[in-house]
Amino acid sequence: MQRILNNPDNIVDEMLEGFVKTHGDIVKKTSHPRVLAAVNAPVEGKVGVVTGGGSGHKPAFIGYVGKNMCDSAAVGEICSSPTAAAFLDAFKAADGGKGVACLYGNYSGDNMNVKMAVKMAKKEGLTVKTVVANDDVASAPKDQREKRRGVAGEILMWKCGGAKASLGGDLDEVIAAAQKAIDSTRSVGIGLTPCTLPAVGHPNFEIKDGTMEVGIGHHGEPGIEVCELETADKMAKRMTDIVLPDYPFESGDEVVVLVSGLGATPVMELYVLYNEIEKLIVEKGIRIHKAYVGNYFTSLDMMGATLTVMKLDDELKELIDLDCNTMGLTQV
Amino acid sequence: MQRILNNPDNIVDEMLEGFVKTHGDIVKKTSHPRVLAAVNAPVEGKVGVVTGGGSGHKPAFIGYVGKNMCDSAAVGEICSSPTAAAFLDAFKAADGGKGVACLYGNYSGDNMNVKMAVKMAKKEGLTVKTVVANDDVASAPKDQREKRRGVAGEILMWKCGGAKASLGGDLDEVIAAAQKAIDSTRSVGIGLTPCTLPAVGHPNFEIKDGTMEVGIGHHGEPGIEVCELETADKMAKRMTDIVLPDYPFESGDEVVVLVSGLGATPVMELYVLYNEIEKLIVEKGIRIHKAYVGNYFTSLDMMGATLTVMKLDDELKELIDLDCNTMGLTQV
Amino acid sequence: MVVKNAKGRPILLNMVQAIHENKQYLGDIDGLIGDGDHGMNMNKGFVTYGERLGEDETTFTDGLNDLGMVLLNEIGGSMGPIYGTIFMDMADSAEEEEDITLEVFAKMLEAGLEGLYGIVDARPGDKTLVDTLNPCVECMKKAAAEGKDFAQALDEMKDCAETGKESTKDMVAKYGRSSRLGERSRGVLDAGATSCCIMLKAMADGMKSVLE
Amino acid sequence: MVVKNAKGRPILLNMVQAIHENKQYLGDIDGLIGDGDHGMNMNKGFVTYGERLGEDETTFTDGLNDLGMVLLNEIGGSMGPIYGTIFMDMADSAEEEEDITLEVFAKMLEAGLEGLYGIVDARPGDKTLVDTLNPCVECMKKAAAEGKDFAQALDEMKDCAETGKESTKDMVAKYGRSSRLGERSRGVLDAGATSCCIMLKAMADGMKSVLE
Ligand SMILES: Nc1ncnc2c1ncn2[C@@H]1O[C@H](COP(=O)(O)OP(=O)(O)O)[C@@H](O)[C@H]1O
Ligand SMILES: Nc1ncnc2c1ncn2[C@@H]1O[C@H](COP(=O)(O)OP(=O)(O)O)[C@@H](O)[C@H]1O
Ligand SMILES: [Mg+2]
Ligand SMILES: [Mg+2]
Ligand SMILES: [Mg+2]
Ligand SMILES: [Mg+2]
Repeated sequence: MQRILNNPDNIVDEMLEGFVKTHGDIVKKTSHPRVLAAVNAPVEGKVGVVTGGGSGHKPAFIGYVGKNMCDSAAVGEICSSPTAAAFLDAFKAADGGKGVACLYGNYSGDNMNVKMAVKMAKKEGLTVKTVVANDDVASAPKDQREKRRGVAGEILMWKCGGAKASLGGDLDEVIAAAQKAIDSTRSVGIGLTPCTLPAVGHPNFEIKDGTMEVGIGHHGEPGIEVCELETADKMAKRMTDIVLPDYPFESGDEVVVLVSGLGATPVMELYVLYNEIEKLIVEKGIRIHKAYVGNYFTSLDMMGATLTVMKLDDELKELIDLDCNTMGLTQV
Repeated sequence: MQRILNNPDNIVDEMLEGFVKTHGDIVKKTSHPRVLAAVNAPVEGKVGVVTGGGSGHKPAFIGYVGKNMCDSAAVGEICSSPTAAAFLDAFKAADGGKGVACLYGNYSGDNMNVKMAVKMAKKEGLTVKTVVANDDVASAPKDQREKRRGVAGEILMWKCGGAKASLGGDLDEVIAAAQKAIDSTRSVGIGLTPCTLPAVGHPNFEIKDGTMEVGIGHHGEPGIEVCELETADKMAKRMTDIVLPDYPFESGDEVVVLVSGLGATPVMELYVLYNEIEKLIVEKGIRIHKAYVGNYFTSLDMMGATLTVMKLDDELKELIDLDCNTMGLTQV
Repeated sequence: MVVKNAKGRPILLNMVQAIHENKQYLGDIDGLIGDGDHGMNMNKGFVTYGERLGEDETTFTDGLNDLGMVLLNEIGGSMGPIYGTIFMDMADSAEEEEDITLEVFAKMLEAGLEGLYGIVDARPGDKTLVDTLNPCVECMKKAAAEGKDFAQALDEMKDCAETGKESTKDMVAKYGRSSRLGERSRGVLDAGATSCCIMLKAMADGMKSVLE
Repeated sequence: MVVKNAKGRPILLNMVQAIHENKQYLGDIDGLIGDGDHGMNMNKGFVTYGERLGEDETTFTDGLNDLGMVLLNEIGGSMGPIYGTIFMDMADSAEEEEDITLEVFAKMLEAGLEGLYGIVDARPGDKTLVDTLNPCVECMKKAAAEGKDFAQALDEMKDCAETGKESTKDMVAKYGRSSRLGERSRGVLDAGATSCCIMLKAMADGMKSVLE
């Protein structure tokens, strides 16, 4: 395992140290060692926007804390949910007196910990409402959407929820905007290589050379199909064929497209992939309002990419277009 | 080779297509298929800032074209210099009537092509002056600095040269600022895995598991030492021990630190590494004015990282702090 | 026969030690159809609790509560809330008791399972730790109803835990990471069921050592 | 004996074909101590020129000039300026000539080498294409001075190219990518010296085929 580490057990804490040292203009530590907050958090009179999740997905999750996105984030071990206590403290760090919107991904650990934290917050008189991202089409059939995982679509949920809060939305409006954002969003991932947890030292699943895992999850959850490695144009076709019909996205729609690398795929190749995806989407009469291409939501050293498409209406468009300043996404 | 590609021979052109589709708000195509320019280039009355180099180093080089950095960039094949014709057209695309500063890295191909382009430009009445980055300490002894390669320090050179031009500097001032920037900058890289050129299909050099190559170049040029893979703290020590004494950087100095991944190393680990580097630098009484940590200058799918340190004076500090908006670096 | 609630220390320490000794084993099992971190997760929580306890005495219920708090507040993941809830709800249901009788203990276990059911959807047969815990609860309730000898009941619980754990081998995972493997998850033990078995057996042995 | 400048087409085509056929081989050689792209780089330039030429006739000097322009304007890297300069300076020095005599050809080669020296610091012994080109220049200058038979001189040039190329095997690279390997670069051929040898031999054979 050719990795840059000290004791793998300390990687999250050390990463957080380095992160805060680097981005002291955007984030700050809080009293909880596993909670970071935006430098200006909490903002009096603003709904607090909170997220959180396991580590190893940089920029997610702390990389989306900052101006006009999240006010704080709870940080878990690698690929493991933050504690309920961390979520609770993240709520407190974001609370500006107007309630807190906790926008997170659909994983059983996160669900349990957030639920417990929300209960504890309630006892302390703090109102927290939640939106659970479930944009990963491949993780369950459409009639079981509540089982689907949250993946890179979460970024668009944070963008919209965070923008809504910054524009003065109340808690219900922020929750509604974030919910609409994720409901209008679909994703799929293709894995080309497995990832290796630093503390484990070897991949805990296999993707054979010359094959690819369609529908892979962000922790290496198996996909819906293992097939021969394809060229970028065919991969693009396969991804759009899974994502577009599911919502569905149709001619005349206006969308945001997000192509994220899974960590180790050269960014150059993400542009090659996006070039193909764009053709297929435009061919269908769908207008791409904005595209994000880069390492926005990764899985340690996995190779591969995810495609996320979000349908816009006037409200979502305004929210997407608002400027923001975070480690993972800076928009001017 | 688990990569996202169509015909590897077309990867550069397809990447450029995807790049322009994604970043149409920042860059535009030009009449030369291998030259991209900032959307507003050329800016009348401003010195044009140009760079260029081989592909495979995303965000470098086109990722640093945009507001307050470069006005245009010439794009080469993977790990291969752009043509003289491309450099010439990049000069023209950036020329706002005040001359052009071509800021590039010290590789023999680039040197030859830039020299030829400058000659051709002169024939056409266009004044081009150059600064050649040579920040890679490991690539030659200090008394042969002219032989050293340019690596991630180029980003700081573009940042300073670009800012100087935007602030109204004339050609000589822009050249002087860029030259001062790179003269005040030192870098070193450590490679943990080799990279694979898409058209070749397998790595063309080897880094054995459990070892690391200290001083590796951005194309896999051999370093100064192959040693056992170390923990992050020891790697940080090794890197600072190479970089700091070379300038030298000393107690009381104020610096910018840039830690870049080589492509496939999880960004999380770059923060772990920076956390260690920061300690060692601060311990020496050196003040870190600003840190950049991320994939700023990569080598395809290589694992590893580079450390770059730049000493600041008042002028460089002002230039570093100026806002900018490019794919690779957005500063508000 | 009873376990004096005051004599919690050897029981808790036995649990900590058992998990610690099986860190690698639990990781390996989780590695087969999960992500390989179960041993690490469990060990971190239990060992942290053990260090916190230090040389102090603790009641059995306070110990379970503190262990649960550590898991819940410092481990996170799924194990934090799952084992955290089990231990804290076990403690809750008996914190007033001076003597832990077989009847009290059966109620504690039942409370732990009820608490678990409150936060997970998994039920017996879904290849989770429920398949270890549930038969133990049933067995202890029955033993209590029959007025069995406490020591003998604890031995029976150990057998139930073992059988429960082994039963997961032939199941298909419905929850957690391995559930996505579907049929491919059959044929190996469930990691959580295994850690639950180890933990319950250590608890039983610890209790037996202080039975009076 | 002369080569009619007008009869450039078969010479250029022979060069294109030789490089094309050796694409893989040149890549493999470059792979040993370079980055493995030399075959690809050269092939791309030569084949592009070949396609541009299509069914057209060309003079030898125009052909060299056009090939040089393609390399310079469309290949980039180091090979663009290096071979581009060689071919364009060769063409420059003889573009007025109707007949390419041995003397003219010797001057052309010399002009190519001079041009190369203007842009690279490498000299004989540095393990680059200079080690192929330089002995060929010397050999042709001598042959011209001695008034040798053109065909025989071309055969001697082919031998010189081969010997020159082979001589790089035992050298340590001083320029280009492989130079960083120091002593480790000894023992294998230089890629540029090899492509230069292949190209010069193909040029000689092409010229021999139209000697009149
Ligand atoms: N949603 C769930 N419901 C019930 N049990 C679960 C659930 N998720 C995980 N488990 C249990 O947890 C075990 C895995 O624990 P662990 O490896 O520590 O967590 P993770 O799956 O997050 O890596 C599984 O073997 C299973 O027994
Ligand atoms: N600076 C230089 N001076 C002279 N010859 C050079 C120089 N750089 C490269 N070469 C020649 O070019 C050959 C390599 O060409 P090629 O592989 O196409 O380019 P690159 O080294 O950029 O990958 C070397 O074998 C050498 O003969
Ligand atoms: Mg896990
Ligand atoms: Mg090359
Ligand atoms: Mg696990
Ligand atoms: Mg080469």
